[in-house]
Amino acid sequence: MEIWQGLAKAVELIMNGDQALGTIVALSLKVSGIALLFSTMLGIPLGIMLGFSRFIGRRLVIALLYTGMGFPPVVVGLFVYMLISRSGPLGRLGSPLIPSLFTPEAMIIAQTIISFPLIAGFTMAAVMGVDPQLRQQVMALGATRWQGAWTVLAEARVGVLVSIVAGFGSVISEIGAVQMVGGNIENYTRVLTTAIVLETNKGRFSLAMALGVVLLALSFVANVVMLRLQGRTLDE
Amino acid sequence: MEIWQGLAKAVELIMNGDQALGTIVALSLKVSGIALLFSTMLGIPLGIMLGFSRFIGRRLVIALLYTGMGFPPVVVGLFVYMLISRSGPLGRLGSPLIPSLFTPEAMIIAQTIISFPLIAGFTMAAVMGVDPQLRQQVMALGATRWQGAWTVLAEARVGVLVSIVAGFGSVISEIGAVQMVGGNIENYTRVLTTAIVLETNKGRFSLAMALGVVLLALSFVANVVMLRLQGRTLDE
Amino acid sequence: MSEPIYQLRGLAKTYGDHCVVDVPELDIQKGEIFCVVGPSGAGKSTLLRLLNFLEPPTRGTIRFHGRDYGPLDQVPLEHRRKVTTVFQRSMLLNRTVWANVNYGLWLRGDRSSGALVDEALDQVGLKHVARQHARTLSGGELQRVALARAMVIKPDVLLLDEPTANLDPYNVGLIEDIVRKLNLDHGTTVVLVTHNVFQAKRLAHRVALLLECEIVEVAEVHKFFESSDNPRTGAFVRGEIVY
Amino acid sequence: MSEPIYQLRGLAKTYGDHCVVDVPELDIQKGEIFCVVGPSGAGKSTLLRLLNFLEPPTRGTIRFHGRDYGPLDQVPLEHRRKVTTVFQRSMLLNRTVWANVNYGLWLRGDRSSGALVDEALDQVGLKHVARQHARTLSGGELQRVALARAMVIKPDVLLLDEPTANLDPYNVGLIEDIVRKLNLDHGTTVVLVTHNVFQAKRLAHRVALLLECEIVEVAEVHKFFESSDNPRTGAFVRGEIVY
Amino acid sequence: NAPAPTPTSVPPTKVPPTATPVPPTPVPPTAVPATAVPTAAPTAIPMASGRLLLATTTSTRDSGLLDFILPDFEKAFGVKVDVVAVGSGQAIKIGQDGNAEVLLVHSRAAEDKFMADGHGTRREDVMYNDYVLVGPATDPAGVKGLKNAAKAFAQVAEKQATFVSRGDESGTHVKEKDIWKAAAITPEGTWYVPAGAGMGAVLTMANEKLAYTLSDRATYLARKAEGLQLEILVEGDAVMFNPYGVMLVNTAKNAQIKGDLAKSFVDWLVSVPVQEKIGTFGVDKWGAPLFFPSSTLYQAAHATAPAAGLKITGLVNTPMTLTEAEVKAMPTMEAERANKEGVVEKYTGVSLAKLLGLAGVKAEATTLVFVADDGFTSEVPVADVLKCEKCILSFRSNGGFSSVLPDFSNKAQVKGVVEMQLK
Ligand SMILES: Nc1ncnc2c1ncn2[C@@H]1O[C@H](COP(=O)(O)OP(=O)(O)OP(=O)(O)O)[C@@H](O)[C@H]1O
Ligand SMILES: Nc1ncnc2c1ncn2[C@@H]1O[C@H](COP(=O)(O)OP(=O)(O)OP(=O)(O)O)[C@@H](O)[C@H]1O
Ligand SMILES: [Mg+2]
Ligand SMILES: [Mg+2]
Repeated sequence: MEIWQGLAKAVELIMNGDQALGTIVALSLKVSGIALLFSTMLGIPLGIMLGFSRFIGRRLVIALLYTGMGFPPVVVGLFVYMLISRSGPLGRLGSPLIPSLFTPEAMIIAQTIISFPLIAGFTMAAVMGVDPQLRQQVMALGATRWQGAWTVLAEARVGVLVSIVAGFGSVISEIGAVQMVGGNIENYTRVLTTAIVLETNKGRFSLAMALGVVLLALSFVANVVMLRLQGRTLDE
Repeated sequence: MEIWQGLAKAVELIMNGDQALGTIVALSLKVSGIALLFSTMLGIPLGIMLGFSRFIGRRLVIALLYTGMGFPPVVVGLFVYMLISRSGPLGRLGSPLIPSLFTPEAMIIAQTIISFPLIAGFTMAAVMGVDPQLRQQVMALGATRWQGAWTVLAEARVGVLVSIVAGFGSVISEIGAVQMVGGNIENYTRVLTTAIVLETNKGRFSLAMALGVVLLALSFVANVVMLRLQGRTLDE
Repeated sequence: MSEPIYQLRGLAKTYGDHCVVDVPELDIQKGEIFCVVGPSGAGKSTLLRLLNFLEPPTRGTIRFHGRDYGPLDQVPLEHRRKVTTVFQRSMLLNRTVWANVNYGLWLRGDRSSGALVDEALDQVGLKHVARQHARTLSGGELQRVALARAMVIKPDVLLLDEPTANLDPYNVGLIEDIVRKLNLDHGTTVVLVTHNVFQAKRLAHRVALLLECEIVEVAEVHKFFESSDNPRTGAFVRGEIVY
Repeated sequence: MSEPIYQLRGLAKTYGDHCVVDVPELDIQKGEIFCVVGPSGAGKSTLLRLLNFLEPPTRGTIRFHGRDYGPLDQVPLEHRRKVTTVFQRSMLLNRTVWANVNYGLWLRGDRSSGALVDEALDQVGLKHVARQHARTLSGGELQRVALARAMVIKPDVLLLDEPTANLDPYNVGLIEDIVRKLNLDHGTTVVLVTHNVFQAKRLAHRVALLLECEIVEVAEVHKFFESSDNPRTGAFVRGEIVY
Repeated sequence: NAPAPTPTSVPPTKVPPTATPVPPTPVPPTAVPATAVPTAAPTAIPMASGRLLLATTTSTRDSGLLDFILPDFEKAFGVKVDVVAVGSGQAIKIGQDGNAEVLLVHSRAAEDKFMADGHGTRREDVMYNDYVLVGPATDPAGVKGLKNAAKAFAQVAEKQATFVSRGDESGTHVKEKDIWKAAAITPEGTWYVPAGAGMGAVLTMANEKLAYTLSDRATYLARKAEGLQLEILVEGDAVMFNPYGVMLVNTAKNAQIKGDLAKSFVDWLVSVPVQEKIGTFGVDKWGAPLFFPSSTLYQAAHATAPAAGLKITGLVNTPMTLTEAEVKAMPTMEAERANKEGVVEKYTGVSLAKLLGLAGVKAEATTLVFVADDGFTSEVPVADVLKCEKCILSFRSNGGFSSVLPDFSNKAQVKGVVEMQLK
C-alpha cells in the first residue's frame, strides 16, 4: 500500500542522508524557527496585555485576533506579495531593508504574520486563567510590571507552551504563503511543505508522503525536546 | 493599489449578492462547520482526559498531539486520499459509509483530522490551568464525572473558547487538504480558500484578495457572534 | 445506639513514605458533632478528604452505609452525594454567588424555584450579595457562601474544615448556631476541624486529637478539655508544642 | 514622635456605589503595630490593598515617604517595595516551598546563598517542607510559608490579613512571637487585620474598628478593649451584631 | 516520435481556427473515410443523470475553456461534469487510482505509458496549443523574433539572463528540458531558477524577477489580460507544440467507474461541432484561438472542405481524403522550378510519389488527373510522376496545394489541387 511505501521511502531518505532533503529540512527549520521567534516576541506581549488589562477596544482587538487565527495563509501570502512586490507600496521604495519576493526573508515575514495571532490568543487565554489574586500577590511582593508578567506567564506555562507549539505547528506546516512569496525555488526557498506539494503535483504520492513523514518526524522530535525542556510541568 | 481594489471588489461582490460567491460561502461554512463540530466532539473529551488523568503513555500522547498541530494539511489530504481512494484500503470496500473522493464529505474528514489536535491540545492546557482544588470541591458537592468535567470546562471557558476559535480558524483557512480530497469542483467542492488559490493562479489578484476579504469578514462575524454568546467572560 | 455512620478500619494515607493519616480504628456516630483538633500539618484536612471519598486511602477501609470502601473501590454516586465538605480554602466557581449556592442542586437535577438558595443565603447573612460575582467577595463572605452551598444540598454528613477561620465574633456565633441547628433539626452528622478550642468546646459531642497522622485521643468534649488522661492533649490546648 | 509612615486623607474606595473604605483621616505611626478589627465585609482587606498600593483609591490620598499618592498616581517601585502583604487567602506560586519563599529576593535581584530563606522557613517551623511542592501544603503550612515569604524581604511595613486564621494554638503563639520580634528588632510597622480579639490584645499598640467602610474608633489597645467610649466597640468584642 | 514538421503558415495566433497550423503529431495518412464521419455530436442518453469526474490539467480550466464547452454536454446529457484540475502528473495518478472517469491531459509520453499499462481503454487527440518563450520587454538576451527555440534558449544561457523554470516535471517543464537538450545546454547557475510551481505562479515570478520563462500560450494570454507585463519573444517553432489527449479510464479498475457515460463524453468531445467550438474559444477575447482542435474526426471532416483538403480517388487500393493538416504533417521536401519569367522559385511540399504510394496506385492506372478547386483539370502520365523524385504537391501560402512538376510542361502545374484522380 502506498502509505507503507511512503513510510519505507521516508526511512530510506533519512538513512541515506539524502543531500537535497538535508537542504530542504535545514531551510524549513531556519525559516520556521525565525518566524516562530518573531511571532513569539510579538504574540506573547500582546497576549499578556489583552489578558491583563481592560481597555476600550479590547474586545475588538480580541475579535480581530481570533479572525487572525483564521487568516488563510494564501491571503497572507498575497498580502505580503502585494506589499513587497516591485510594483507594491513597499517594494517600490527599493529599500534594502525590505526583503524581495522569492527570498527566505519574505517567507519569514509571511509566517510571522500567520502564527502570531495563535500565540497571542492562547497566551491571552492562559494568562486569563491565572487567578487575579496571584497577580496581586506578586505585585505585593514587589514585582515590576515585567517581573509580574513573567511570573504569571510562568504560572500559565502549560498554556503558553501549547501556544508556542501551536505556533510552530502552524508555520512548519504552512504552504500557501511560502509558496506564494517564496516561490519554491530549489536550494533557496524550497521547504518541506512546498516540496510535498510539488511531488503531489507530479503524482509522486509516495515520495510526497515520505516527505510528510520526515516533516512529522521533525516536529515530533522538536516537541519531545520541548517537553523535555519543560520538565515535569505537564505531570503536575 | 491592488489591495484597495481587492477591498472594493469584495464590497461589490457582497453588495451584489453574487450567486457563485453565495454557493462558495455556504459550502465553506457547511464543511468547516461540520468538521469543527466533529473535531470539538473528539478534541474536547481527549483534552479533558489528558488534562485530568495521569496515565502511562500520557506524555507520548501529548507529544503526538503537539505534532498533530503541525500536520501539514496537504499530508493529511494525501493520507485521506490514499485511504478513501477507490484503490485505497477503505475506498476499495465500496461501502456507502465511506465517502468518495472529491466530495464535501471527504473534505470534512480531512478537516476534522486537521483541527482536532489544536482543540484537544488547548483544551488540555485550559483544563490543567484550573486549580485541582476546584475539581475536588466540585466532586465534594456531588458531581458525576461528566458534571465535574463540564464544570471545569466552564471554568476554563476562555481557553476552551479560544481552542474552538483556533480550530475554526484552522479549518476555514485550510487549503492543502480540501484541494487534495475535494478537488475544487465548482458548485460542489469549491470553497473560499480553493477559490482564492484558483484566482491567484489565474493572476486575478484583486478578485483573490476580495475573496480573502470575504473569508476574513466571515470569520470576523463568526468570532464576534461567538464573543457575544460568550457573554462577559472575557471582561472578567 | 444505631450503627455508626463511618467505621474506619486500618485506614492510612501516605504520600511517598510520609504518613499523613493513620487510623487503626475509629467510629463516627450518626448524628454526632465530631471535632478533630491538632497542630498544623497533622493530617486533619486529609482525613476529611478521605471521609468525603475524594481520594482513595493507601490502605484500609471506610465502612459507610453498609459497604466497605478500600483503596481501589469506586464509591457510587448515591453514597458520595450523602456527604459534602466545606473546605478550609473554599473554591467558588467563577459565577455569581447565587449560582454558586445553587450549584449542588443543579448537579442533582433540581431546577426548582431556588427558594432554598435564597433561604440559605439569608441564614448566613448574605442575601445582599446574591447577585455579586464570586470573585468580589471578602474572605468571610466567601467562607459563608461555601457553607450555604453545602447546606442547600442537605447532606447526611457535613465535613467542616475551619469553617469560621475568617470570621468575626458575631459571624462565628451565627455559623455555630447554624451548625447546631442542622445537627439538631436534621440529624446531620458533622465532622468539624477547628483550631478554635472554644468552638470545639461549644459545639462538639466528641473531640479527637490528631498528632502527626495518628489519633492520640478521642473523648467526650468535657473529658477532653477538662480531665484528659493524655498529657499531650492538655499541652495542645494550652498552646504548647506537642509531638 | 517622627512623621507617621502613612497619612490617609479623605481616602475612599467604592465599587459602583457600594462604599468599601472611607477614611477621612488616619495616621499610622512608624514602628507601631496597628490592628484593624471589624465584621466580615467591612472593608479591612480592601484597606490593606490600598496601603500596599495594589489598587488606586477612588478618592483621596495616601501620604507615604513624603509623597501623596492619589487615584491616578503611579507608585514608584522603590516605595512599593517597602511594603508587603500576607493575604487572607495566600497564593503560592506553582513551585517548591523554597522557591516561593525566595521569590521576593529573586525579584530584587538578590541571588545570594538563600540562607535568609532557610532561616525564615526555620522560624515558621517549616524547614522540613522546603523541597515540597507548594500545592501539597496544608492550610496552616501555607499560611506560614506566606509569612516567611513576606519576612525575607524585610519590608518597612508588613500588612497581615488574618495571619493565624488557620493555625493551631502553638503555631499562633509562634507567629505572634515572630511579629513582635520583627516589630521590636527591625522596627517594622505592622498593620494587622484579625478577628481574634485576644490576638489583637496581645499584639497591638493601637486598634481600629472598621464598620461598613468607616472607621468607628481608633484607640490604644487597652482603652479599646477595656474602656472604650464607643458602645459599638463593646458590642463587637462581645460578638454581638453591630451596624 | 516522428520528426517535427515545419510549419510554413503564419504563427498560430494569427490564424483563424479553420486554417490550422501543423499538428504536433503527424496524423497517420490512413484517415477515416469521409463518408464514415458522423458530424453531429452524439445524441443525449436521456436517463444518464449523475456525475462524471474529469481530471485535467490546470491550463484547460484556468483558461476558461472548460467553462466554455462543458455546459453543452451537461445540458445534453443531464449530467454534471466535476472538473478536478491538478498537475498533469497528479491527474494521471488520479486516473490510475480509478478516482476519475476521464482524463484530459497534455503529457504525451505519460499518456502513452498510461495506455500501455492498461489503465486506460481509449485515447483520442483533442486539441493542441503551443508554448511560447516569454520575457521582459527589454529582452536582455536579444531573442525577440528568433524562430528557433533552441537558439533562443542558448542565447539566454549565454547572456546569463534570468530564466524561471517550472521545475515540476509538468508537460511544460518536460518540453523546456527538451529544448535545453536540443540546444546542448545544461542550465545551471544563479540565472536559472527552478521554481517548482504552477504556470501561473511561475509567470508571476518571472514578471517580478524580469526573467524569461517558457509558458503555454493559453495561460500566458489569460495572465496577460490580467496585467502581466511579459511579452512573447519566441513562438512558432514546431518543437513548441503542445498536444492534449483525452483518455478513458479502464472500467475494469472498479465498479464505480461510469464507463458508458465516460464513453459518451469522449465521443462528444471529439465530435466535430464540439471541436469547432473549441476552435473558436478565445477568439473574441484575444483575437486568436487558444486551442486548435485536432481530433481525428475533426480533421477528417475538414479534409472534405474544398479549399483545404485533398482526395485521392479512382484506380487506387484505398481511396482517401486527407485534410490539409494531414498532408502538411507528412515529411516535406523542396523543389525548384523556373516560372514563366524564367526566375527560379523554391517550393516546399510533399512528394507526389509518396502521396500516391500511400493510396496505392493500381497496376492498371495510366493517367493522373489533377482536379483544381475551380474545376480545372489536367492530365499527366502516372508512370512519369511515380518516377519523378522532384515532383511535389506544394503548400500554397494561403492554404491549398499546387502541383509542382519541375521537368513537366506548364500544363502540369495546377494551382489549387483538391483531388488527384487515377485513370
Ligand atoms: N468588585 C466589587 N463589586 C462589589 N462589591 C465588592 C467588590 N469587591 C469587593 N466588594 C465588597 O466589598 C466589601 C469589602 O470587602 P473586603 O474584602 O475588604 O472585606 P473584609 O473586611 O476584608 O471582610 P472579611 O473579614 O470577610 O475578609 C465586601 O462586602 C465585598 O463584597
Ligand atoms: N503530595 C504530598 N506530598 C508530600 N506531603 C504531602 C502531600 N500532600 C500533603 N502533604 C503533607 O501532608 C500533611 C497533612 O496535610 P493536611 O492538609 O491534612 O494537614 P492539616 O492537618 O489539615 O493541617 P492544617 O491545620 O495546617 O490545615 C502536611 O504536612 C502536608 O505537607
Ligand atoms: Mg487543613
Ligand atoms: Mg478580608
